[in-house]
Amino acid sequence: MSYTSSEMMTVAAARAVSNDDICFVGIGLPSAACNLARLTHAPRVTLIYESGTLETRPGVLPLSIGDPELCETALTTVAVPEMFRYWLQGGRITLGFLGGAQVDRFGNLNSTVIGDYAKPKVRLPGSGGATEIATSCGKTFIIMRHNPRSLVAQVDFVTSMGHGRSGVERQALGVKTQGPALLVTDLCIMTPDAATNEFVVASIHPGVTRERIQENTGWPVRFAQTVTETAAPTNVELQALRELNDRTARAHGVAASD
Amino acid sequence: MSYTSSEMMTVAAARAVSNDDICFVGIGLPSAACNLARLTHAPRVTLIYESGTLETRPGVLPLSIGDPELCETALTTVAVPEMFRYWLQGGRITLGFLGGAQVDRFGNLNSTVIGDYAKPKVRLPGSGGATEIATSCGKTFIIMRHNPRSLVAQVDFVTSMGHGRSGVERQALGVKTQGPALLVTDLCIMTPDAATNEFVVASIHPGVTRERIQENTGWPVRFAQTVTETAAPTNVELQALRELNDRTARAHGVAASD
Amino acid sequence: MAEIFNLSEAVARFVNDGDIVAMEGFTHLIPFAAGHEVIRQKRRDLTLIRMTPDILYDQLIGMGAARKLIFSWGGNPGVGSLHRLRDAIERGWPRPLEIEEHSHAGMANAFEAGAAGMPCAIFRGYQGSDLARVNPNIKFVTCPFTGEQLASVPAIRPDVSIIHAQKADRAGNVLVEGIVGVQKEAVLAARRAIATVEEIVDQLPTRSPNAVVLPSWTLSAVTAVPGGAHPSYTHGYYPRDNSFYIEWDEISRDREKFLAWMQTNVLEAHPEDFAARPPLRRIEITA
Amino acid sequence: MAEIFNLSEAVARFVNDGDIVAMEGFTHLIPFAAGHEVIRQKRRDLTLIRMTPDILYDQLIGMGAARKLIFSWGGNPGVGSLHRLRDAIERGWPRPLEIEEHSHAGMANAFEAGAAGMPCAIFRGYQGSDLARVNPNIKFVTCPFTGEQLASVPAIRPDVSIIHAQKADRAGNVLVEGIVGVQKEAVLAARRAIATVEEIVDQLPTRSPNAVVLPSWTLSAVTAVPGGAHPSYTHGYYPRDNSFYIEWDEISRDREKFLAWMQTNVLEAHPEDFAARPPLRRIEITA
Repeated sequence: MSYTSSEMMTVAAARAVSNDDICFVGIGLPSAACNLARLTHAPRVTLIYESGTLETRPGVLPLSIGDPELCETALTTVAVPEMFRYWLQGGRITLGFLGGAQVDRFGNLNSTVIGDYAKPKVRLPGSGGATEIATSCGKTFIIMRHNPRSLVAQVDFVTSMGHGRSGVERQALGVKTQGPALLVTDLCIMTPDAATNEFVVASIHPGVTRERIQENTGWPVRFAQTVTETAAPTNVELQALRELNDRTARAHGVAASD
Repeated sequence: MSYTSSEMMTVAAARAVSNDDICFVGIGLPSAACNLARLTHAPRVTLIYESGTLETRPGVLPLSIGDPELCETALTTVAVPEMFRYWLQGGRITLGFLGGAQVDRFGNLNSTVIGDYAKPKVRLPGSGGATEIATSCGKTFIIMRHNPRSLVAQVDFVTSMGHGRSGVERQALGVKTQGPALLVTDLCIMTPDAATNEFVVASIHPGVTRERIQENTGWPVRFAQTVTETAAPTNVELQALRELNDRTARAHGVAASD
Repeated sequence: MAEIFNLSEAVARFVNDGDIVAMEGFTHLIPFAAGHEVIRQKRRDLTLIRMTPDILYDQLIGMGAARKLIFSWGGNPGVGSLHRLRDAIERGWPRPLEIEEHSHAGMANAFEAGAAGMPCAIFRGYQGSDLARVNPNIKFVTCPFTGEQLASVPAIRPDVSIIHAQKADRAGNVLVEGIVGVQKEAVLAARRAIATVEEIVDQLPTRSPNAVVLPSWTLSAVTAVPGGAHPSYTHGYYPRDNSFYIEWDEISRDREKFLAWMQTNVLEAHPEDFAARPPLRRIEITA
Repeated sequence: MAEIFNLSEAVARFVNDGDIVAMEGFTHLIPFAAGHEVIRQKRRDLTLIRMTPDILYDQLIGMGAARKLIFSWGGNPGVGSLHRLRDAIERGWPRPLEIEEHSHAGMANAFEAGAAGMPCAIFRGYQGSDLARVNPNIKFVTCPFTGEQLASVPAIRPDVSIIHAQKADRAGNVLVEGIVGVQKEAVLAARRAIATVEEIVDQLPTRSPNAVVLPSWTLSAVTAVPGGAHPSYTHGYYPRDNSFYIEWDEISRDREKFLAWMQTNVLEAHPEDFAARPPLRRIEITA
């Protein structure tokens, strides 16, 4: 089956989610990836949305973080202060999924402003849960479309710390969690270098060239010693994703994962 | 109708509770007084027990702070951390009822030890909610049997601050709530002197002499300029209290108010 | 003790110009009808607080009701930007908007601290984030036992909080169910509080001994406004009107179009109009 | 992820000599059956934590299982003293007992902080109380916004917490209802947690979307022990056995009588014995 680069990205992200993960799920790309994992190889993965829904099993992708579907299919629903104190800060979440407008090579994310904070060129929605998801989850996965406006040399604002502006600040601050462990885009998969914490290309999606990755990245890209080719989406994966998107479109009149 | 000094004490305490009060109720004498108020002149009084039961209407007096009756007749039941944070510390409670093993003239209460803390003569149950009830409720009423071992010159341990060891510490610490506003015993009613915060006798129960009060008090007792005689319990009050005690005895095999 | 008012009386009595106002609702139970009444009564210079300001706050800000916004995520959920919010921040239209920006954890802890009568909250947060650099209300304190640096934010104490909920009984006790967000904290943190509800019933259902119920004496006013959360939803009553959230993107992009829509649908409308607005529940589709 | 064990396996595997142990239950849902199993397995040098140590902790202390008690109210509720606790504190029998004493507010905040992964809690407490003088774990910190002095206590982080609850499903998710105390916080604050339940069902009831449910992955072991809270009670199952609380006063006054009772009713008994112990519900009497 043929597939789009968006589908490749979602499938690649979904594969990184395991049955043992307890995921703090954001709306959009992370939600599609986590639910695809649940509907394919990780049926026992635990999904948590910051609206307070614990162990939710939505049949369609939620349009907002607090859709009725999330609460109706959850084990239980807790208040938002409890969600952030007991469940996120309490260290119960193994995996946080984050996106943003900009990411740098050290996994620092900006979802606040483009330009200067006081005189923004573009005002973005802001942190939401992201600032503490980045430091309280066991590790974080980042999922973003690959282009030079998104993968930048310097983020305009650090909403959520990855490894810090120079890759060492996270450790210096004594943050105990792992931080950014994976960056999945529509072109490739990056993982942090063990020594420098810089994202390096670990796997390239089928048909994508190293040059195209560099052209779409705002910093000089490094490639791992062994770079693999990402396995193309299987028919099973594609079918599950497309059915999920179809159900979602029928329910909302819009495809929430796109 | 004839009555006991215990009944006089409970009735006198109940009369001080109003329909507008939101009461944090302790087990034993406070619980009997608050429920008697609810069953007589203050049907709309709001009773809260530290076990988390909001607006409870027990038909019998609870034997413990967490009896099923309290939860079954409550508007709702919250977790204990919420009870102490949102409801008590949050300033929602107008009136706290306290007892203890010892009280001094400034309303400081001891429910921790008789003797030295490290080598106690008698180890008492301890604070429970009392320490913060004493500072977080709008005001507190104290109810205790009147004898020289209980109304003492110096408490052995300040579990719950009244006005402080010399009557001025409460204000000096910046505590905003009123503190001890009433001491009801089986002999009399005391209220704090406006200038010194010392409990002075405001009303004497029928048949009790000033000498008997002094003999049973561990400090030189002062009497208000105008001391009234406490009105004897009415038939309505006595009947309500006795029916409550009878129901309680039948339910528990023990009279919880005595 | 909550009295049962109609909505316009409740807003007239309890919401003043210059107030610090929290209209809460985490995607669910957003008090649109009450917010529209605030707009109709032309309140000004409000400091608006909300974790997730969305369309309702976009409307208030676009109508010039607010001088300041305290928030942690400002967007049209699942759709994109709030154009009126952006226009106010980026271009000062219709008036400049001061912002105080937090993370969700910061706001949730600040609401919790407000409900708990505390002057501040402490939590493990804002580590390495530039938010701590731009917001002077984010400070750090030292744990007296471990020496760890912990973030601290001031408690949120609104002059008035406004929520929407499922049911009230005739005494004014209010039941909230489903995604309960920070509504309870918003009410308990506030000096005054208004709840709109779908219906007023003789007795609240007793499904669970631990149901989220706000006692009457925590509220100033309770008023029945069926459909009052539209276009958000009320669990057990009607679903979210997702198509309106998408339409709003178009309506709000243009100042004139926005003003025309507000004229027809808010200024010339009434609380009773909400009853007819929620969409019918779509057929359930499960995986 | 909770596995479904029998009680003796669960205690053997998850409770060790020297552990910090919280067996919580605020009058309701006290895990007596599990506590008795800890006594039978002869655990030693435990640090016992509980807001309201009552008969169960009197039994553990009287059998010499504990070296330290962290608590805020130690009594036989509605009856009087705990004689074994007093004997340990006042006369060191059967071994000296170290105590760390708090108020309920202090303990409740410390459990909350433990569940929240914090190193400490802050709250408005211990003002003017001698507890702050005798307990070095009560400190004061300054609010960075108002300058107010606030009390601080270290978070409670048990090695293992043990609770009793109404129901679990076959995946090990546990429902707690009624007076829920600090049980949820005790479980979430602990490294390991054991829940005994009245019954294991195919599916938890869905009375309320906001029911207090502990997900399976917050627990180490779940085990069905019908009647396991006796002589305390399980809301919806059986009432409190008030007469036993009164009898305990007599049993526990005398060391020999206590030891004889423990021999018969604990050391030679089994978890299954609890099923027959709860009293029938008395006829409801309402005012």
